[in-house]
Amino acid sequence: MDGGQTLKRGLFRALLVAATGLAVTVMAGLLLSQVAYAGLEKPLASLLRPEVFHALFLSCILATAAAVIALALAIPSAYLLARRAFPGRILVDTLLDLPVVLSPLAVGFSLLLFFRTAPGSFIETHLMRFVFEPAGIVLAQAILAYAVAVRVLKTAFEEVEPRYEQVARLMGCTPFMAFRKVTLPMARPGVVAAAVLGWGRAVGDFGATVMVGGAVAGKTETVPVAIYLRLASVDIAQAVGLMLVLTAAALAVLLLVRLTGRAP
Amino acid sequence: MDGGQTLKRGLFRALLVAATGLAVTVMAGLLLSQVAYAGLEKPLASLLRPEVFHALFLSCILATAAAVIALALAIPSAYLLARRAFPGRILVDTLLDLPVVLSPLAVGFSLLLFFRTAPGSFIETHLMRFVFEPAGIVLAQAILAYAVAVRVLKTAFEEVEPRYEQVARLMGCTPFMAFRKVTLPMARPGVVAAAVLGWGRAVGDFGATVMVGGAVAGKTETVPVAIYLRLASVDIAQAVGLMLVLTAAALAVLLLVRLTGRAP
Amino acid sequence: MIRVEALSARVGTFRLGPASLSVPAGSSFVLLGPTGAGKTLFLECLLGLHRPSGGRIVLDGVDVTDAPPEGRSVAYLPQDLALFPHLSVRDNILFGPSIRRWPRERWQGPFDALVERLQLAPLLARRDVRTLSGGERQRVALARALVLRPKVLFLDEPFSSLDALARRSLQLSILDLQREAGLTFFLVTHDHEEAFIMADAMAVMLRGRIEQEGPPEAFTANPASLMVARFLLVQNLFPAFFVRESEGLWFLEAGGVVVAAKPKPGLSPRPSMHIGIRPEALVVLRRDRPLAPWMTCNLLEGRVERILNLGNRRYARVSVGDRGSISLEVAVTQHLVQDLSLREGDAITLHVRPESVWVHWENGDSEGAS
Amino acid sequence: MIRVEALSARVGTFRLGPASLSVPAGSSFVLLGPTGAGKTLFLECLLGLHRPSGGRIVLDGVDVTDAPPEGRSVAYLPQDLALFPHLSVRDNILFGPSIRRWPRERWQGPFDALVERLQLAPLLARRDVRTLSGGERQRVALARALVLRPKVLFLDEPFSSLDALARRSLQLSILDLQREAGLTFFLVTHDHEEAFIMADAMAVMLRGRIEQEGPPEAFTANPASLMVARFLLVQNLFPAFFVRESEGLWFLEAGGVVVAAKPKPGLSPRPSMHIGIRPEALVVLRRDRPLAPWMTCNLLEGRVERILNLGNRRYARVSVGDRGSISLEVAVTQHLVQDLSLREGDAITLHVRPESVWVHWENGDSEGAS
Repeated sequence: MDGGQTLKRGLFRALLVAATGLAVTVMAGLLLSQVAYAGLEKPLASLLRPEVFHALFLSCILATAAAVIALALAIPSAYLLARRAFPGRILVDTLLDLPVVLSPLAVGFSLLLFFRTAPGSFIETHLMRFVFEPAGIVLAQAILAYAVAVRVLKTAFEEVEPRYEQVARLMGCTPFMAFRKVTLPMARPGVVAAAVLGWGRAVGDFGATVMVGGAVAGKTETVPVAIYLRLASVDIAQAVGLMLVLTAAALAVLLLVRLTGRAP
Repeated sequence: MDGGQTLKRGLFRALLVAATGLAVTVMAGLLLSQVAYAGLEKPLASLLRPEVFHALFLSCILATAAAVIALALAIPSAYLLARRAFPGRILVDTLLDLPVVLSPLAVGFSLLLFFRTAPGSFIETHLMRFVFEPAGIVLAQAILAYAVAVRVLKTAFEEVEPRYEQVARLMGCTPFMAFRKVTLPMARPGVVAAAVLGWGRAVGDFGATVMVGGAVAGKTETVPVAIYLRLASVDIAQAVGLMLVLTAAALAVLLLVRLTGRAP
Repeated sequence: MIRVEALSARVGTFRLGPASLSVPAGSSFVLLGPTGAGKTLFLECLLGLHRPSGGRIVLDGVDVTDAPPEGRSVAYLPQDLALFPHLSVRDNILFGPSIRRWPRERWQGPFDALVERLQLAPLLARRDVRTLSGGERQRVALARALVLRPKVLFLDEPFSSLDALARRSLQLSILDLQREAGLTFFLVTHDHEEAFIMADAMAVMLRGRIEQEGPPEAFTANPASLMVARFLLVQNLFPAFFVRESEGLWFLEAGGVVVAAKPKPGLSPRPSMHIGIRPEALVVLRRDRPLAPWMTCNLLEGRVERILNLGNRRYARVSVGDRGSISLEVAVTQHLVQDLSLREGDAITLHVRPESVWVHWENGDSEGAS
Repeated sequence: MIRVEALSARVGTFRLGPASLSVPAGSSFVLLGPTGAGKTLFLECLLGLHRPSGGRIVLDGVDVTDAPPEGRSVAYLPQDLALFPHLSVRDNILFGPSIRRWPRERWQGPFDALVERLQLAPLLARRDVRTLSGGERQRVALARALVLRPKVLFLDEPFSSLDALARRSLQLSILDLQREAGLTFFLVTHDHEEAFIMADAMAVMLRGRIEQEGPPEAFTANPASLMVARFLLVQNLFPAFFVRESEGLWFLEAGGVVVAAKPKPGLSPRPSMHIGIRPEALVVLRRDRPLAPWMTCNLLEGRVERILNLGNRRYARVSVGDRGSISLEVAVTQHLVQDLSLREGDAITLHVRPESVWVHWENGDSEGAS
């Protein structure tokens, strides 16, 4: 082996490390910038103000409700997609993935349009109001969270070999018992990951939330909306404080997912 | 087996189908609502107006630039993470995943803050302007696209057994040649999926784009920003037309990814 | 106990059956076949995991063709064992009783008996079944299957992950257990030796069809078709021409060598046939001893090409016929090799009894070279 | 050709070596050991895929301990073959020459020779290597490895995915190829029979250490330690007590049976030892024939417990000693079973030569039951 080869090998490794280093620097830069500009003290102090606290509280409630609804629907449909063959499965699969790649703004806008159609306005007037209401935000966020959750869950259920359910059935389980006693516990890390990632997607959403909920201070003002409003009124310290909360939530999501053993 | 068991089995299946059916109805409803409210004719006609065409053109250019930059960085770093063990790998891995779960609004806001710090404003004044400029949008979208791409690529590279590279090395390949001649071609569906999903993430982004680029009509007005502006000025037909384009792009992304054999 | 009538099924382009067989209660039945023959699909039909497209399955007198798996009261030991990783060893074994809400007095007896019989006491407290060794996992899976006191146990290549030596001892001890408990075994395997060890009766499945069914000895004595013969034996199978018949023996010529064979009843000679001789059926004659009285034909002069030592047994490859046109594999013992100082190049004489020579027609269908 | 000096490596808590061995040019060497013994790690050190923590590796006279894999000029046939799925059969075979930018005249000769030798002509145009059968894939991978004309070929369990019958014929034809080409083989396997078939010389690796190295016959005649004996043989190994020594023979007692053994030179008796007898080394005496002159001792009276038919060979399990306290496995032939009409329950006499009885100390370290 000659020197030229040694040099080439060194260059390849240097390239790999350099690219990764640049990416890490950018990501770390994003985190540091949040503190660098306004420091920590003022932003954190601003979190104690009642209207900020309300935004935090609202975000938590709405995202949690959205995640619960999303999971309740995603678990059965992911299981169906993972286990049963039926005509049109690929079509259903594609349709359910749509909100992952569709712009959240478009999701929110579509919902808005739906509530202006005949069936939509019937629901609005006779059943429940969604447009510019917290309920609408929950609906929009649930759609986004559902798409994330169904993907994670489908993989998790697929990773549980059908053999385990078959063995359980031969020991006397009905299909539902086999699911509840074997597949669901075995896929638990995936279920936790789906819940956490779905919640993260819901809590951080701006596009769909602002479309359906508008930006009604104190009523549909989630944390991302609040950041946008504070920035518009040049209250940077409060915006940074809220962003720190969002970032902390994102880091918590990553940490939780990794602790349950499933990289997002 | 008694009748009660048969009934239970039927109930379980009905539950699975009902949950999936509800989800499919919601997703299909989103798509149909886009057409139901304003019809197809006016929205599509509005796409021919020069300012709308400009938004489309800008979105395409910026998203493509962002995806190219993201991929150029994501390929080497995903390969490094997939193949080499190094101290702090889990930390790096977590950091690179951050933009996936971080709210795009927070990503954009962090960038905004960065360009107000000392090194940031040095870059702004002496090298290149980013804030409220298309370059800033490319940067923000590249960060979002990078996070998606690196995840997909890491999985794709991990799925290529190291054995193939080892065999190639023993036949005379340097590490770089083994990567270029064996791993990269074998991971090609993953590379295509990463490019397409990254592009989709970039083109549909609203939160990060509106933060860094502002909403300067005709200059930083991408399609999602344009939808938001049209809606603010109650030009619903044009907003719907633009949304149809976004939705078509999302469907194209899903289709492309499925055709290359890798579900998103 | 198990009766299968004209069962057929399909997956994609693969067609299974129609296949029929019957297994008496308390016996050990082996379904032998190469990978891809449809053995596992057949098993899945019996277990209710795959819906057959036709035929009937009767277990213990009850038609279960359309019953779900949980309505069949059978036990199943799959190849990968499928121990539940989220349950402890004890909870794995008691999964069946807990699902069926059996009271303790119903399972305690069989549980204690199995724990003692399979030496599971030191393992019961283990939390994670993934830390068990291969043999330990086998024993836990077996206890889990048997604690429900099934009448039939279906086994799908359950020993294939063990190494050769551990496999043998587990095979024998499971067989003891089967006989003690009067269980019916239905075992699926691609391993010839395993089939012969485990089977009271066996069937060979090739390309989705049961080609032969019977006691193991019938397969070594007399494969039902050339296809089965090719599956059981790759060496020592030759195309041959029918020469003449005399005194109930057929004389066939292969590569210049004339071999006498005692054909199966009902087979009529054709000009072009195949003969097969198992390596174990060939004897090397010792020149220091007189010929046995029955050795009146099939004395084959040959030359040792190679002696293969497999560690636990040996084979000699011997060329016979014009210019060594035929190469026979012969099972030899260490003693024979030592006593005759057998070496490569030596001239020797082989003998095979006419009733040990297989004779087959070329099958009608187009067979590959197996 | 291959010289390994005190090689050591570690992965996690597993420690390999220090291990030394040497393989002469043109020979076929087999490294045999159970799963988890460290064989593959050892191989990866030789190939440059794992960095050893100590020792030296010399290939063809060149110290390659720190050379990268591409600097070692060796060929490698892994267990999974690793054919490149994105290349055609032809491009797979020519991958090495194309990477090295060899001109056509340099590879055309070996390429044509391999295509003919391995009957690859009908496969060359195939676009997708995943559509090849198991045996075809083996041949393509072999051609890809050999087209670069390496001096050494490393094989890692290359036959384990084939079924028993196909495996045997490929083993023999690869061995022919090795001898013709004067290649050096280094083969890693856990399969005893494969080791004995393929080896000019072999080594047994247990728990990261090379426990014995030598010609295959040395392993059947005389395992170096009780640990090796236990790896080679699960049956017929018994604890025994030393009784006396006379005329160069040791007399040992196991379960009431006294067995004469010819100990290895240099071994001194201890009160507590182990004896082992291979099933192949035991002979069933025929009452119709006189005793051979050397059969002056080790005549063991016993009773047949069970006859095991493995299809291609048979074993008798024979109980000997006080109240049948010892159970011996004996290799028997179909002829013997037929001629003696051997049945379960029959009384028979066994013989084993004293030089075929293994004698071992209990090793100092705490061994499990293998």
